[in-house]
Amino acid sequence: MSAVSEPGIARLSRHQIARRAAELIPDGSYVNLGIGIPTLAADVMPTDKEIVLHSENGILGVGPAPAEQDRDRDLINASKDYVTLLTGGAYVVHSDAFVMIRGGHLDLALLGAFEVAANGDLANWTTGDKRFPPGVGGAMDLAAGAKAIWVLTDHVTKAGAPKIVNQCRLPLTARGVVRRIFTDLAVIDVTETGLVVREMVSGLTLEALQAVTEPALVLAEDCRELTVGSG
Amino acid sequence: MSAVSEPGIARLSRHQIARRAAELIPDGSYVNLGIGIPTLAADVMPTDKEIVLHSENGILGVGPAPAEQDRDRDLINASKDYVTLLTGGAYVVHSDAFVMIRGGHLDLALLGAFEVAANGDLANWTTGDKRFPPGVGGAMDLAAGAKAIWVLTDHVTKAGAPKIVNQCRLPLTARGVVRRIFTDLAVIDVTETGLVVREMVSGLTLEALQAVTEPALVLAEDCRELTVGSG
Amino acid sequence: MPIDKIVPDVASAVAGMKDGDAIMISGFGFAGVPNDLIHGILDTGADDLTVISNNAGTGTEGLAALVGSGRVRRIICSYPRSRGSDQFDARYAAGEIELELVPQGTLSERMRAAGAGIGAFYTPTAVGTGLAEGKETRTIDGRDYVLEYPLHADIALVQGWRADRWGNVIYRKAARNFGPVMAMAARRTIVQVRDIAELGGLDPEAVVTPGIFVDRVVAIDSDREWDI
Amino acid sequence: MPIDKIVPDVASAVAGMKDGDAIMISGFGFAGVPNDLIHGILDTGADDLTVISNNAGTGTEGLAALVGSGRVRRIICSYPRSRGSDQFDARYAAGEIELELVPQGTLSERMRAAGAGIGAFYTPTAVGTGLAEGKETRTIDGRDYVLEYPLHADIALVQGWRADRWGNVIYRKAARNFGPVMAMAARRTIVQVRDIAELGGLDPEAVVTPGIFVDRVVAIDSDREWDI
Repeated sequence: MSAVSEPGIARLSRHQIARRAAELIPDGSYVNLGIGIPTLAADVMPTDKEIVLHSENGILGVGPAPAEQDRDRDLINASKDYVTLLTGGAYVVHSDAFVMIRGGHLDLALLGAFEVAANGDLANWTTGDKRFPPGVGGAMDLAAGAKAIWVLTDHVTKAGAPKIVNQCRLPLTARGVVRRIFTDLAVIDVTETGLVVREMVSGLTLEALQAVTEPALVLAEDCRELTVGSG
Repeated sequence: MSAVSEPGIARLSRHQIARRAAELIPDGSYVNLGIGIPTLAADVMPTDKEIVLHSENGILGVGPAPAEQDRDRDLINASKDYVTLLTGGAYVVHSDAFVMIRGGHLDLALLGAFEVAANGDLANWTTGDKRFPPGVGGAMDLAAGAKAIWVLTDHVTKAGAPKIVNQCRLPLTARGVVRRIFTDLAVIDVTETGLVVREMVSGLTLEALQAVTEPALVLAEDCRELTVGSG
Repeated sequence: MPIDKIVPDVASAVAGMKDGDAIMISGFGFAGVPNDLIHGILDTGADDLTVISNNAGTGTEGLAALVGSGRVRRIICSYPRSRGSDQFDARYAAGEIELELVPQGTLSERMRAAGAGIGAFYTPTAVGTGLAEGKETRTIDGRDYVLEYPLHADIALVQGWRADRWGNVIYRKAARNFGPVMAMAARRTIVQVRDIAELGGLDPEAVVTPGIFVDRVVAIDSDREWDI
Repeated sequence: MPIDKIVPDVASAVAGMKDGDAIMISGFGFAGVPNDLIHGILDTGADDLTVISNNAGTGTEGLAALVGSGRVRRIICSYPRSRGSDQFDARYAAGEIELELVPQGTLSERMRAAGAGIGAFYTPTAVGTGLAEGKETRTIDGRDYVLEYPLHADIALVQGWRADRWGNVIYRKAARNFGPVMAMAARRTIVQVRDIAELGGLDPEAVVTPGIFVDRVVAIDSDREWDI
């Protein structure tokens, strides 16, 4: 059992990772939620903010999942989940959804990751396993286009290996784009001088976090406890 | 008095040039009418055909001019004349109006000309007079983009000089694009083997026409009289 | 003669298909897929096809049936593998289908370029990744870009919602997705809609695909849920 | 906090203008010109401006007044000279204003490229003409193209018809023209509309400019016919 799964450490669930990220999205932002943990953020958006969610297939103003009887086969998001449209939302053609992405109109994209490097490189589109067909979807467009990229991911792989690495081994999605990483253990900023830990879960030490993170971590002066619902 | 303005020669008016061209537009075509004589064609479209007129400012399905009391300042064509919208027409953003043009979706553009060369070169955007600011509008896009270009023009300049020339002296709008020329004297096809006269007004000889045309003309085997209202 | 792009049935809509055609197929996941037209293509027996679509089909019908028929030589898409993409996965594993993987925004932008007469364009997407390998790059104002070329097709199969005899089309919700840009890109665009509007029945301010981009329209008045 | 892009008046709408700004101004001829916003710009006293618009103004008000003020250093347009473009003509003749003449379709495509994050594109328009002189050309699939770059702006002034507090905009008839593509291209987009719709009051299928492209909206409820 690795140090970070000891009983005293208040690891976040996938939903809690999504919720913490959602809490930190600036009010009024235009945001895309990628496949994986980010998608979970859609249903836990803070109710005191107005945040406009974008979906690559052509929706601006994505609302929460509908009740089962209200599902509409013409209204799904890019993860192919049933969604709704917020009042004030609009439908656009696919190429215009990517004008928004590529043109730098999205304030933020929350993406999943296989690996994130200390310099902000992101690998999240293929494991390179030749047995399976690769799929890229909108990952490269989002990574290259949004004004800021936040990654939401488990801190380590199922096998316990670090996902925050010195250099990505897997094929890249984009170079140097990640600004912040939300994991089950910490919130880490990617800065020019290195990785800065802004929040850590209760019971965790920097040494324990460093043990499951390849690049050197620096503790922010105002590092606080990572909890959900703390605004 | 030059040979082509003799009393026996049935020269067409500008309206008649426009009307003859309109008569020959294939049924169901998508057509742009440029500034000058082409604009006059809008009000003389054959009623037995359905032809969809395009305007660069963002109208597909331009209708005839409205009565004065029905003028709408939000509904003008690219020549800034008041127009109407046909039933079935649509408004589009400017860049999409040029997707239609540049993407080769227009069957035909009818354009004015300062000069047309034997190889189909077109000069219709500037006289090169440095005293006046040049204006190009959509002329170069239309000339490069429409599937076919027909030129509608007086056969000679006000000074009597040929406008159909061996080589354009004025700055070009596009190279090798003109397919057919409608003038007050003749309808001439631009072919790989040269200019072929398809129609001539009554009273005109090939020799007289040649005298006001720089490149060599060939009479089509089935050359007919150029009249308006002859289908 | 009145312009009338409405054809009576699917067979008329897809008439003229040839072996070797490149076909764009609208849809994203299960939304906006022209399933009736796809089965119409299958019924023509056309072979050696290139399919251009965001996904590669799931379940047993629609795009998955076309891919599973063995008549698709090559597929150009952004995200072939999904829950239920067994038909594609099997053909791919067996080396029976070529895959050109294109980032999703580059996919629709290449379609738009084809429709708009743009010869090529520089995009920041995929710079420095495996999907830009072998492609020309260029630094413009300090940023790196990859050169991408237009994506044309012989035919686009598009699902709309309502259309008129001039071929003006409106869509429904997120089923709009690739339809309008495929309609621009293909040499022949065939649209299936739920019902036909009278000419003038669509708001000229709200037409999404103007008729100039559409060649044939067929109405399919069905609530059938396909296995896709 | 609710998103609210609606500002109370023209002065608030144009607040933040700086000397040297590049300003896109919607309109084609006299349709779709945001005259109130233009006069708002004049009132700020901002100088050394670049104006990007299809035309260069006619009459004595609106764009012509801005050009006539002497505060426009440079204009980028497709068709400056028209009946009544005396203000521009005089400045041009006196060598007091720079003109960059751009083919009309290239003008809006360069705006779209700016809005869409495209680094540059190849267009067939203007090949072999004086307007392509000095520009890079390239032969692609046997056809010649000219390389064109994106056209950005600090501010876009756009005339819409109705908008909501999220900045969703619809337009009226041919007054739509350059508005939507300028809204994409500029760093700050300011829209004047005839009236404000409740959020949800615009059909989500018919929104032409989604709010993401809009920063400020001001309602001008006036039938005034400008001398333009």
